[in-house]
Amino acid sequence: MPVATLREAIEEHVHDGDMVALEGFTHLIPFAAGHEIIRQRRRHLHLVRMTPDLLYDQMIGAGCADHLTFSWGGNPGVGSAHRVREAIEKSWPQPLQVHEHSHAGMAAAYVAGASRLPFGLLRGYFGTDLATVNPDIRSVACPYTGEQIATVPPLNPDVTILHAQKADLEGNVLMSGIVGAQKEAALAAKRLVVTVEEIVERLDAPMNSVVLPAWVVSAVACVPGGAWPSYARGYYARDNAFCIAWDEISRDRERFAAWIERYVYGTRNHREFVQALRADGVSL
Amino acid sequence: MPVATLREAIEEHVHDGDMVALEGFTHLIPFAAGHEIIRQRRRHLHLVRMTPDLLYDQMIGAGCADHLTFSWGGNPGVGSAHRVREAIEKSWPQPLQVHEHSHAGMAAAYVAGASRLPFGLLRGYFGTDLATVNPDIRSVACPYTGEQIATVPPLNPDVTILHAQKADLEGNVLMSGIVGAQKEAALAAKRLVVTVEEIVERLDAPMNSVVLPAWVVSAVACVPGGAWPSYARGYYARDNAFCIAWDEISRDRERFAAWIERYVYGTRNHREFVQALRADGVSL
Amino acid sequence: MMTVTAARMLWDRAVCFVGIGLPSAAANLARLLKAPDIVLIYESGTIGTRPNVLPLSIGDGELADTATCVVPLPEIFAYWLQAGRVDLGFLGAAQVDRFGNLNSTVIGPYDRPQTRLPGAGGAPEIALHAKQVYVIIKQSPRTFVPSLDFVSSAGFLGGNGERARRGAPGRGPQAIITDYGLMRPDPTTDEFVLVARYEHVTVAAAVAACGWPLRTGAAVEVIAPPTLEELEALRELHARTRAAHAVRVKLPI
Amino acid sequence: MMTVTAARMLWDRAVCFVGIGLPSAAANLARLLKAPDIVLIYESGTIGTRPNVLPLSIGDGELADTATCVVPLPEIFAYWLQAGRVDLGFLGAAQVDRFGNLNSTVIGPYDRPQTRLPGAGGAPEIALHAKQVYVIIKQSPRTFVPSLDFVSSAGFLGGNGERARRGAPGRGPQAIITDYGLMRPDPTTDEFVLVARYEHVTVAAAVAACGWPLRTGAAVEVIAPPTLEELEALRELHARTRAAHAVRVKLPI
Repeated sequence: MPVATLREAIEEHVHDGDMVALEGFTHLIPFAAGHEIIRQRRRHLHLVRMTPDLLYDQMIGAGCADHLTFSWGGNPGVGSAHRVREAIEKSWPQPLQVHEHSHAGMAAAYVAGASRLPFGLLRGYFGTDLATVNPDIRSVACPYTGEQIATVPPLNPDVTILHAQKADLEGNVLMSGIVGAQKEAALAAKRLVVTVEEIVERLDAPMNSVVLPAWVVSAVACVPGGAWPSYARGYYARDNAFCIAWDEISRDRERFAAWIERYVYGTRNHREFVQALRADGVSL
Repeated sequence: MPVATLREAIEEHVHDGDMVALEGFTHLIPFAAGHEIIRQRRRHLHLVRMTPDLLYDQMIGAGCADHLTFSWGGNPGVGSAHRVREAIEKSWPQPLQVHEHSHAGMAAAYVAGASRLPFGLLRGYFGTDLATVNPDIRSVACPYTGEQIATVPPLNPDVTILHAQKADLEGNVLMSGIVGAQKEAALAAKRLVVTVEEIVERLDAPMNSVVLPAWVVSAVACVPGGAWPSYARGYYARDNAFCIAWDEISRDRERFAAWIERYVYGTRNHREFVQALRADGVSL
Repeated sequence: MMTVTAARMLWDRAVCFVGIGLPSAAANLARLLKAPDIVLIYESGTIGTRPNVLPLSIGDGELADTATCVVPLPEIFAYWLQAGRVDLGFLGAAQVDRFGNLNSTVIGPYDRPQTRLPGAGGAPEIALHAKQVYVIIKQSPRTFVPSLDFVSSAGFLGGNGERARRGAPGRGPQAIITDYGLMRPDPTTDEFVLVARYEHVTVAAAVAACGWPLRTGAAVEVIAPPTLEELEALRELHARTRAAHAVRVKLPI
Repeated sequence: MMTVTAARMLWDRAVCFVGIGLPSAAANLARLLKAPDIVLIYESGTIGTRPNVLPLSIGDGELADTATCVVPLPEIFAYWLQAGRVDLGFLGAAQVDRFGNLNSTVIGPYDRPQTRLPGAGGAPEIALHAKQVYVIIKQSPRTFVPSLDFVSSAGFLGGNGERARRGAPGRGPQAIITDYGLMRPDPTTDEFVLVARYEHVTVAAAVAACGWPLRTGAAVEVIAPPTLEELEALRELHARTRAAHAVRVKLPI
C-alpha cells in the first residue's frame, strides 16, 4: 500500500534536477506538495505545468527551478505571476529557461507522453511566433493529404504530483469535477505522487469517473486542505480573497521572501502551515 | 428538441450509400436501430464498426452493405459471424469489400475523426500482414527521433448511431458502463442518432460521466430494450442464450432469411419485434 | 459598456468558447437577457455551463456544477475546439494590430523582455478554429499598435486574404470591441476599421487612441446606450458575484 | 488442464490483458487461488476487474461492475497497452508458427478466403506492447503450421533475434500452452520447443501433433496433474458462470 506522509513521499520521489509536473487546472492544485518541495529545498527542477499560477510563483520565487515548460502563466482573474515574471525578466533568484506552448499544444504533449508516442499532433500554432521561439514545435506531412500538421514532443515527467478528493486503503485515487490534463500528466510520468483530502475504506467511485488505480500510484499522502488556495470540489471552495491578496505579497521580493520564510520554511507540514496563517489572522 | 421516433430518425438521417457506424462495444449495441435500417431497406451502406457481431451479421446478411470497416468480426464467445463470412467468402447476398484494422488502429482512426485530424497515430501493426492488405495503413517519420510510426486515416461517418441509457427532454444523452469508442464515433460523425432506454425530465448525470450534449445530437428516439440481445447496464443483462442460439439461426441462408422476414420485415417497430419473438416462445 | 456591446452581439444557441473577465461577463449577460440556450464552453473542460455568478478563474467550481458535462482538457481542445464545434471565440490581448493579430506573450524582445505577459494559453487554437472570433480590448496607442512585439495568435496575418489562402479553418476575428466603439474587418483588405462608436465618444478621439492610422467605415454608427434592463441584469450579476466571492473559505482541517 | 497450467504461470500483482475464453478462465482461476492482487484488464475498457463469474463476451456487465475503473476503449489501447503498462498478454489464434507468429484472420488467400476468421482485434498491439505474451491454443498439425496463411500478430517474426532487432517494445511470446504441454522459445533461435508435457501425453504424440518438426528442450518435464483445490475452484467458477448465464433476460418493454 503506497500510503505515506507527504514529507516521505517528496523525499523519496522528488530529486534535484528532476522534471516535475504539479498539475491541476485551477481545481485540485497540489499546493501542499509544492510547499513541501520548497521546504525540502529541491533545486534545479524542470517544472512543468499548463498554468504556472500561484503555486509555481512560489516555487520559482523560492529558487527551486531553472526550467519551466508552460502555456499560460499568471494569477487567474487577478494579473501577473510576479515571481515568475521576475525570474524571466531579471533572472531573480536565478535564470529561468522557458519552454513555451499553447494549451492545446501542451495537452497534446501530455497525451503523447501518456501514450508513449514520440510525438503529439495538433492543428495549431497557426501564424504564431511560438514555433519561432520554441524549437520543439515542428510539423509532419500527413501521409494521406500532404498537409503539414504541427507536432510537439511528448512530456514524460520524472514525477507528476496531483491533489485529489479521495484514496482508498489500497491506494486507488478518485478525482471529481474539473480534471484538466491531470490523468494524462499522471500516466505520462515515471512516478506519481498524489495528495488527497481523505483516505476512505472503499472508494465507491461512480461508474466512469476518473480513477487512478493503486498500481500506477507511487505514493498517496492524506493532506486535508492540500489544494488551498485552489479548491477541492465537495470539500472547500477556491479562496479568491487569498488569490487577490497574493498579488500584493508577491509583488515585492522581500515581502515574498518573508511570506515563504514564515509560512513554508517556518512550518513543518501543511497543518502547521494552516495554523500559522490562521494565527496571523488569515480566515480559512 | 431532437426527440423523434426511430422510424423518422432513420428515414431522415440514414441514406443509401452512406458511411454508417453503429457502435457499442458488446454493451449498448443499437440493435433496434439496425433492424429499422434493414426494415427501411437501405442499400450500399459502408458499415463501420470495431466488432461487427450479430448486428452487422443481420444487416450484411439482409443486403444493406457493400463495404465494411472493422477490426474483429465474430459472435463473441460463441464463434463465427456466419452472414459476414458468407458475404466475404461467397459474395452472398452481394460482394462485401472489407477495410480491416486492428482494434488499436480503429480506435486511433475514430480519435483522429473526432479531432478532425487528417491522420491518427499508433505504435502498431508491427510485423503483421494487415498493412499489406489495407493500403490505408501507412507510416510517418517522427520529426524528433526519425522512428517510423503507423498511421491510419480518420473515420468520419456520415452518421453514427448509438444506444444509451437516458436522454433528458432537451436531448442530452447519458451513457454509463462500458462505453467503447462510442463518444469518439459520435463526435467523428456528421450526424448522430441515439436510441435510449428512457427519456427523463432531468439527466442527473454524475460528475465526469459520459454525456453527449443535445446540440451534437441530430435525433434521439426512445426505444426501451433497443440494445437487445446486447445489454443496457442498469436496465437488462446480455442475452447470452440468444447469442448462442444465433449461431444456429445464422448458419443457414434460408433460416436466416426466414428470421429476418418474420421478425424484422414482419414487424413495424421494436415493440412489435419483441412481441413477435415472445409470441414464438422466446423468453425475454 | 464593452460588456453590454459584446453581449448584444451574441445569439441564441451560439457555441461560445469563453475566457475569464469581460468575455465571461458578456456571455453570461447575453444568456440571462436573450440567449437562454447559448452554449458556453470554458477551456477548463466545462461544456454548457450556466453559472449563477461569474467565475474568477477559468475553472471555478460553479462552472463544473452547472455544466451539461465536464470533460478532460485534452478533449476540449481536440474533440470540441479543433473539431470546429465552436461558433465564437472571445479573446483579449495586450496588443492588437490592424489585422487583428494578437500579442499576449511579451512586450519587448522575447529573450530580454521588458514586460513578460502570462502567455498565449488557449488563444492560438481558439483564433485558428473558432468559426469567428471577437476581440475585447481597451483602446490606446500602446495596445493598438502598428506592429506586434510577438504574435501569440493569428488574426488575418498580413491581410488581403492571407489567412484564408493559408487554409485556416475559422474565419478569424470579425469584431474588435473597445471602450471607444466597434471595429470590423474590411472584407477586401482585412484591415480593421471603426464602424460604430459609443454616444459619448468622437471619431477623432477613437482615431487618436489607435496606434495605427485608423480608418472609418462608410458610416460610423452610434451604439445605443445600455438599456435599464441590461444595466440591471449586469449589476445583479456583479452583485451576486461579489457576494459569492466574499464568502470566506473554510478548510476542513 | 490448459486453464490450470496457464493459471499456474501467473503471479500476484501481474497486470494481465485478458481475452475471452481460456485466458479469462485462467486469469480468474489464478486470482481466486493464489494471486488475489492480479490486475485484469479487458480490452472493453475495464481495469482491475474481479468478476465473480466468467464473462461470455469481452464487455459483460459483470466486468464493469467489479472494476477499479472503466475507461473508453481508445484510452485502454493508448494509455495502458501502448504505454507499456501490461505485464502479460494472453492470445489465442487459429494458426501459430514455430516463431510464435499468429494467424486469426484467414485460412487461404486473403482475397479468396477458404475460411474467413474473425480477425485480429486487439492482438497485433497486445503482441507488440505486452512485456510478454502467453499463447493458448490446441495443438494439431492444422493449427501448428510451418507457414502462416496470414500474419495477424507478430511473435519473433523470422526468429534469431529479428523481433528485438526491429525494436519491438515487448519481449514477445514466452510460452505456448497447448493441450499436449508447454513450449518455450529457444533463447538464441526464438524457435518454440517442447519443455513440458502432461502426464498422459508422450513426447512422440506432441511431436506428431505439430505441423513443424517440433524440437524438445534439454529435458521435457512432466506437468503435475491438477490438484483437488485447483479442480474444485475451476469447477465452482464454471458452475457459477453456468448458473449466471442461465438467468433469463427480462426486457423492460
